[in-house]
Amino acid sequence: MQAVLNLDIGYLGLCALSVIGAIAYGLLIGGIIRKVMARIQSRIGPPVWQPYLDVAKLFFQRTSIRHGMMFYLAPVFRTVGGIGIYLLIPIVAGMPGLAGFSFNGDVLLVIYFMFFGCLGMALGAGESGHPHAIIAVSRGLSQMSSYELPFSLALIALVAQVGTFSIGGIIEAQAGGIGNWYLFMNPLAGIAGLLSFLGMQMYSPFNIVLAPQEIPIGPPTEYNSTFLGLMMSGRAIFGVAKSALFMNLFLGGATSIPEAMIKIFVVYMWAVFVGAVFPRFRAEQSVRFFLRWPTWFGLAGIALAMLMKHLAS
Amino acid sequence: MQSDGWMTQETVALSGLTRRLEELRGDGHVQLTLMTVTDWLEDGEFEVSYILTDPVLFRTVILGVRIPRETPELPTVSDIWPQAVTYEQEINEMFGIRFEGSPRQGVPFILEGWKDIPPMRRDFDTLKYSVEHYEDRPGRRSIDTRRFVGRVSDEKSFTDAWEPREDDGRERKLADMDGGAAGSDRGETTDE
Amino acid sequence: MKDEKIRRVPERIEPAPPDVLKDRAYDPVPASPRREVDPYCYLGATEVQQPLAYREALATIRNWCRANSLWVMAYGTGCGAIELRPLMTSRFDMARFGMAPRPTPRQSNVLIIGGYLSLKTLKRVIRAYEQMPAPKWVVGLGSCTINGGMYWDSYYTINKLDLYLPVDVYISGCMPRPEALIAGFQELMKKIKQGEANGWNEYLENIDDYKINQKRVIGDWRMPDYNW
Amino acid sequence: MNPVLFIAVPLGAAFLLPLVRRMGDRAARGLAGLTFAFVLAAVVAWLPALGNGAMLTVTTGGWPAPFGIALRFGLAEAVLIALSAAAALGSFGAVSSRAGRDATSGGVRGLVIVLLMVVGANGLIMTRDLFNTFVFLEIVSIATYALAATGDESRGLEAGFKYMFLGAVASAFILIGIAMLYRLTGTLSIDGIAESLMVGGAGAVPMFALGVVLLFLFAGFLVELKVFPLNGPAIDLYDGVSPAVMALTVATALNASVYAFWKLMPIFRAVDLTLVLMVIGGATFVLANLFALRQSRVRRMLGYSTSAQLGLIVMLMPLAHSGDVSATAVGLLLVNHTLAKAGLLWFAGSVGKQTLVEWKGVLAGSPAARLSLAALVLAIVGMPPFPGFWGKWDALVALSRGPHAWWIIPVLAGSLLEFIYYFRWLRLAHVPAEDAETKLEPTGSLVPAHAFGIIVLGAGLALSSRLVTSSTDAVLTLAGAGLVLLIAGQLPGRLLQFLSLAAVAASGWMLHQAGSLAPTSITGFFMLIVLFGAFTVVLAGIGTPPDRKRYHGLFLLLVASLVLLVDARGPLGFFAGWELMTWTSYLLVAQGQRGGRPAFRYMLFSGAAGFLVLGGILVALGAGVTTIGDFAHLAGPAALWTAILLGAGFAVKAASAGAHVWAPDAYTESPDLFSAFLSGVLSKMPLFGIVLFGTRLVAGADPALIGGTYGPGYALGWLGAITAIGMTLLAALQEDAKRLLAYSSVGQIGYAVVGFALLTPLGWTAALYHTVNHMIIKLLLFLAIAAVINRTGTRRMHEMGGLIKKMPAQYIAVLIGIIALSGVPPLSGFAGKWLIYNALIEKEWYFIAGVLMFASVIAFLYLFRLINTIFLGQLKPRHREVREAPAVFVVAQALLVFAIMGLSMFPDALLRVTTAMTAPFFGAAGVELAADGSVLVSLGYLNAFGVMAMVMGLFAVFFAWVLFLGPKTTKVGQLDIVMAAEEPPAPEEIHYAYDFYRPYKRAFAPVLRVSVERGWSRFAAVLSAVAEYGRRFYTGDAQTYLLYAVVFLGIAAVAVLSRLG
Repeated sequence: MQAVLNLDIGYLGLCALSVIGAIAYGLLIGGIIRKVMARIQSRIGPPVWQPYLDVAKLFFQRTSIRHGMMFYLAPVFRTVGGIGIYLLIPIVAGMPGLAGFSFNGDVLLVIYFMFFGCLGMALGAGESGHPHAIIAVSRGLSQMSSYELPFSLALIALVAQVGTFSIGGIIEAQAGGIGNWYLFMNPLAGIAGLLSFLGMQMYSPFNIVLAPQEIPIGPPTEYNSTFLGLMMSGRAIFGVAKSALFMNLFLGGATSIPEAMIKIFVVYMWAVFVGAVFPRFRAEQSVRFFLRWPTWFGLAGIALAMLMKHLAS
Repeated sequence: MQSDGWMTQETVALSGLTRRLEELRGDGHVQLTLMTVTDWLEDGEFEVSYILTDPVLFRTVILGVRIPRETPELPTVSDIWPQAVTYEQEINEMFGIRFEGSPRQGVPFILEGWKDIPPMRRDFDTLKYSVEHYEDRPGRRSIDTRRFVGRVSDEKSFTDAWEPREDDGRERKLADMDGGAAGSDRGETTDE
Repeated sequence: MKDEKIRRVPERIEPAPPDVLKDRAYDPVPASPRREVDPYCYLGATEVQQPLAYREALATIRNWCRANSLWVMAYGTGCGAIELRPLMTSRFDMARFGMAPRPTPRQSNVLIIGGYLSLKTLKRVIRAYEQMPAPKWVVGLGSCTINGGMYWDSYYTINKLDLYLPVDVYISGCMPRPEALIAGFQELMKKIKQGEANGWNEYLENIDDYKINQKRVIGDWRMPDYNW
Repeated sequence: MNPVLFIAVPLGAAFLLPLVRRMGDRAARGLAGLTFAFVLAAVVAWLPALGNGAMLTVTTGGWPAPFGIALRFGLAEAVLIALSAAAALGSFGAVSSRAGRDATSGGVRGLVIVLLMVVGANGLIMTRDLFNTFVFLEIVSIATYALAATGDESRGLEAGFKYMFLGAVASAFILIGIAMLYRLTGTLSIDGIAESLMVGGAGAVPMFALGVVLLFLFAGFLVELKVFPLNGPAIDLYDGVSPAVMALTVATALNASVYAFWKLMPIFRAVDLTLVLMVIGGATFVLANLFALRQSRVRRMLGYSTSAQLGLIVMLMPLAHSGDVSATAVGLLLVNHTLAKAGLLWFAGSVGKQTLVEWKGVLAGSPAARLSLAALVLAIVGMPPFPGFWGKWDALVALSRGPHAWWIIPVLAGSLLEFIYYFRWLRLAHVPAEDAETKLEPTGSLVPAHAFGIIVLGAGLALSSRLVTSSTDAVLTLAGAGLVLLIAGQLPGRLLQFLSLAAVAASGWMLHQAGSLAPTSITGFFMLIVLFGAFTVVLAGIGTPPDRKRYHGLFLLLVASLVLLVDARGPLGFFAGWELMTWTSYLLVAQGQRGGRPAFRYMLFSGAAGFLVLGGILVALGAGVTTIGDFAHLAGPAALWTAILLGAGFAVKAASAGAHVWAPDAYTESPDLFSAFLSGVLSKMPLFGIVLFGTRLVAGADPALIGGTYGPGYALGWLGAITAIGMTLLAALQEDAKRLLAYSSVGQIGYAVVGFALLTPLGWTAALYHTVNHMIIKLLLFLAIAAVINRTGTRRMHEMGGLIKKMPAQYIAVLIGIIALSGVPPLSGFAGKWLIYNALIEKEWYFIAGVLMFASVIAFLYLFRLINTIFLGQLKPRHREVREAPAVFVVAQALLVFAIMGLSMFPDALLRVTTAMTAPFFGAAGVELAADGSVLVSLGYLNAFGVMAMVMGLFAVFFAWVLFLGPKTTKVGQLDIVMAAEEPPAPEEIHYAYDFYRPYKRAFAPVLRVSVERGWSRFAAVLSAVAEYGRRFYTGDAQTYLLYAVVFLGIAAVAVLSRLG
């Protein structure tokens, strides 16, 4: 309680600055991704600043509609979810604005807080009354539940080895060179984490939720104008936060802003490059995929962690 | 009855239609491929054609039945071929032929809120309808390509004498139509 | 035409007085008594009057953003839609202009009518157009949208799209090549940047006329009550 | 007054009856009735004097014992005579109000026989003379044959013949035995014989001769008592003779025979026949109950039941005689059986339906009859507070302490079988009016049955004074109010709920005054849970009172039993409370629209759970435990078995995977408000049991045993984890809102079970936190769903939709509920999940942690579905007029919402309580609570207030933004959505709700093929087949029965003679 009440304006300002920076960076990464995808498809592609234009345009829309209270609130949930999770992750160890509110809880808090935005989004989609939006949510939840399994297994293996849920502690444990990164310390759990991260990022082949060709854009089908702009901002920072979490858990965290930016970018691109070459899975295929190999890797990762712990003692 | 080996064309009286269709179905023509209508305006009759296929022996029968234009009514075949419902619905809409006992008669198929006579009847003047209902943009110029048809076929060669002349009536008909249509041709007029 | 019931939307919008025009360039707020009636196009009643220079600058930025981020609702009603596809692929790549296809009218800015419009389709197109958030633009593709094209004498296709929807840019041809489409979109972007693409405002200003025209051709006007 | 009168008066009346009959049938019946009434009144008047153990011995004709016939009249005799007189009066009443009374009772002629039967029975009870015993036995037997034969049913005649056939053999044996015994001892006085056998010792009488004598007597009596395998004719008798007659027979002939057997016990004990009798009795108990499973005819089923109960008494008799088991306990069992069985038989007779199928729904129109039947059934299966419970409890406790502890197993197994067929009967009788095929048309009076129901209840309540604790006032208040409301069920529901609220509040005040509400004590903690849950549910009930008339009273009875259970001071109190809770909640579940079958399942599994718990308690009691605190002193295998049995019992009651099949139905089909209580509070009672006993066991256990990673809790942990994931998965696939919540509830209890199974302070803290949290959330969710069901009239989610616009308060309640339940920060569920994961990782149960994390993600699926398909999406046209729930209802929910919000911000407040509770037993807290509100554990940290502050702050910022946007946005109509520019069809067609997670179902198809339900069905089928096969043993053929008798005698001979050493 006191820790929260003691925050001063300066600190909050720093946090706000870092949030804005993260949104900007997230949008920029989005632009780069579009450019990269265009190049892969031998197109010229939009300029890298295109997402800024899109978001600005959406905020400049003259009119917008709403379907009800929850429709109204969903973008708020989404944005709060994105920013909240960003603030709960220490992006750069020891830098005040970039550690945000991470003193409030550990990695479990971060993982569960991820659902906050998704839940709001899903509720807004439900309020819109559009069947396609709800179909997308149904598929998305199915997929989410399945990739969370390997991810939690990887996380459990990690915590078993590191001995703490605290993200700071996890980063500390990986200090001292690439070899200490958890990705290499326990490659099995690392693979499980990498694979489940694909699902988390919802790029192809796991983009059944947004599949524009069959269920027009999924949950945000009915969203427009500022609502959509808010959502895009939320999604941008959410992507950054997820990548940062992955970076902290598996890639040893970051000690400076450029390092964080590079690592986040690399993590992001992993999902993009995989997505560039794989067609979309159906929902049940995706569920089955995550419950097979990534889960086996996760279980093997835990076994390996236990073995290493046993050998150490 | 005409036949060219795999495709047979036959005509049947209205009273024998159902029996003949069932016969054909029993004979192996189990598939109703298409139902279509010809408007013999001059004869005052519609000819409804049922195209039936035998998927085993690759035989096709085109069974035509002529009905008077004044009382365009037929028994449905949807009890034999359920897919006929759609054909019958469409024919009902486009030609105004009623199929007794077919379930979706009178339900719009393509046209929504159509009030005029069924548009596929030959006595329906589509151009007139268009002029009455849809406004044209001034300055439109259109060239009737039918004129070029005749011109191309006029270019005779000395080898024509040896060319097979299967359809002598075709050119004549086209010419008739050309003449007939000339009166309402908006092709080279300018609106307003 | 002998039927007086057809009420004409003026082919050309009469040039408004210069001050009004200037206002319009920056998302004009026409003094329309209709603004409460219109569920989609609520024209910001709470607009705060800022200094002119500020408004001009802001409008420039807005229009530039809008012009460079056109989200397209491609309504492929006829054969014209086939020429839209190459536009998205590697050879022509409309993405380089910031254009992107969008599967729902709620998120689109440009409605492309890709060919002739039968009455049945027209009904849906009107719905789609009305579900788009403002500002929104319509691009008529091919001769069919201009004067009926090869369906000029058909009993079930309209001949002149702008009687029923405000068209900002026509692209002629049967069919127009993708290059022509690009040229058309460039034109639209230019108009947007200059604040001249005001079809959606005209639609609102003349909504009665548009509705009369629409209802006249659409035989069973069974549009849901929320569409006026 | 002289006890001889009890023989003389009926005898005289019997002689007078033919004379009086000349004055008319009415006079004859009057005379008989007066006689029974006189006997009854005289005995009852005598009872107080005999209460202190006084004994009256009468020697007839003035001759002392060896020569004259001695009669003895003590408390036991008085009770038995009173029973026989009461039963005679009752049968008389039941028969005489019947239209065709002559048909089955033999008319007034029959009354003579009835009178003679009473004479015989009373004599048999009182006599102390061996030959006299034989004479009275003959009188009774002949009266029985005669009664059987006077009925007009040919079955009765045949059965009577078979009965006589075997009875003759028995008589002959007994007579031979008596003669030989007289030859050996020179006396016919029972006391004299016993004395001579005892005093003389083995040398005085030739051992072999004695053995032969005893064999004859013993065998004769066993044939007379109709133990297995000789019970065939007796059961046929039930099938063929009027139930009223059978009720009389049970209360007179049978009881007298049993008592006569008891009197002969000293003689039998000359040779140690304890084991022989126990085997015979035990086998009779188990097998008769087993065979009864397949009975489709009600009266025959009751016959098997009588045989079984008799077997139990025979089994316990030698132990009672040797003092291993108190004789009072056996007496209680006998009295309980007599009262209940007579009542049930009259019931069966009055209803007049022969087969179980015909019984379906006959009581639909008569709630009083249903209640009465339920009371009688509960009495006969030995539920508290009926005397049978006390008898069984005392007997079993005594068994557990003696050398025959293993015999508890067949007793419990037989009792469970008894549950099945009795509650199946009750289920059919309870089929509600709308499904019933026929309504009750009693052909006879139900008054005697009701009267015996009340007597048995009164007797039980009188015995319940053993349960006095500090909370007795509160229990009595609640129970009294419950009984009043039960009677006053016709009052308006709102008023009844208001009275209930007052009762709950008053009892809460009393408990507070008695100091039972200290939150840091285990009992106080759970007492608060009970009271809070009851208060909320009743408060909500004022808004939407249940329409069932008996609901209100039963609910208060349930709360009373819960208070009793939680505040129990000893194992007896705990178990009595547990069983009371079981049957009160059973009756409440049966109140639902389709309550019969789900309630039946509920009862079976609850019964099994109860017996497992009882087993655990008995193991502990056998090891010398007297209070709950003593459980800490258990050690070695006793501790282990106690833990295993208690754990298994609580796991069954908590509907752990495998035993979960009762839960979804029970939760779903109960009255809506009760579902909330069932899920919120009742499901916490097994957890209470785990905490109550577990803390003690842990405190007493070897630290090395529970300290390691894979201790005894590991299996329980997996059970909990499998429950959590399995039920969660199933919840996601339900179409019924309540069923979804039911599965969810079961799954969430699985989390708590895992927490407790950890046996670490952190795990227990987590589990307790989760318990409280889950209670609040489930109350909230079930209440909200109850409101929705109440308003829309459907439970199927896909038939709802868009209700957010009509019931916004319910939407908010469900929203808060699902966020909290799913564990999404910042609401309270997260802290619970966080604690459990921390505890699991700390204990190094990694795989269980993985399973639980997976389960918690799947929980999103059903939670989202719950809120989405009901409240979001398309509003159906038929729900346009739906209104919000009543204000009181919303107030009750607001209480819960505030509780959730409070818990979300200050979980440390609750954790302070739970750690204070568990720390003394573990010696450590496991959780560190920092001054700033942070919760620190060995692996992680959480500042719930900080998270809440952050989220609320951000939310405020962005909410302000969209509020600022408000004027710009326009509300559009319900159907104004983008459907490929098409006009949307009806709301029903675009509300995506049915089979919501089809892809998930497809992906999990291989897992979902596993069906526990099918497993239980197979088990039931096998049990049924065994019963069916075994039942063929009774061929209905007199020769066969005689053959059995011969074989039995042969075996008995070997058994008895081998005992001679």
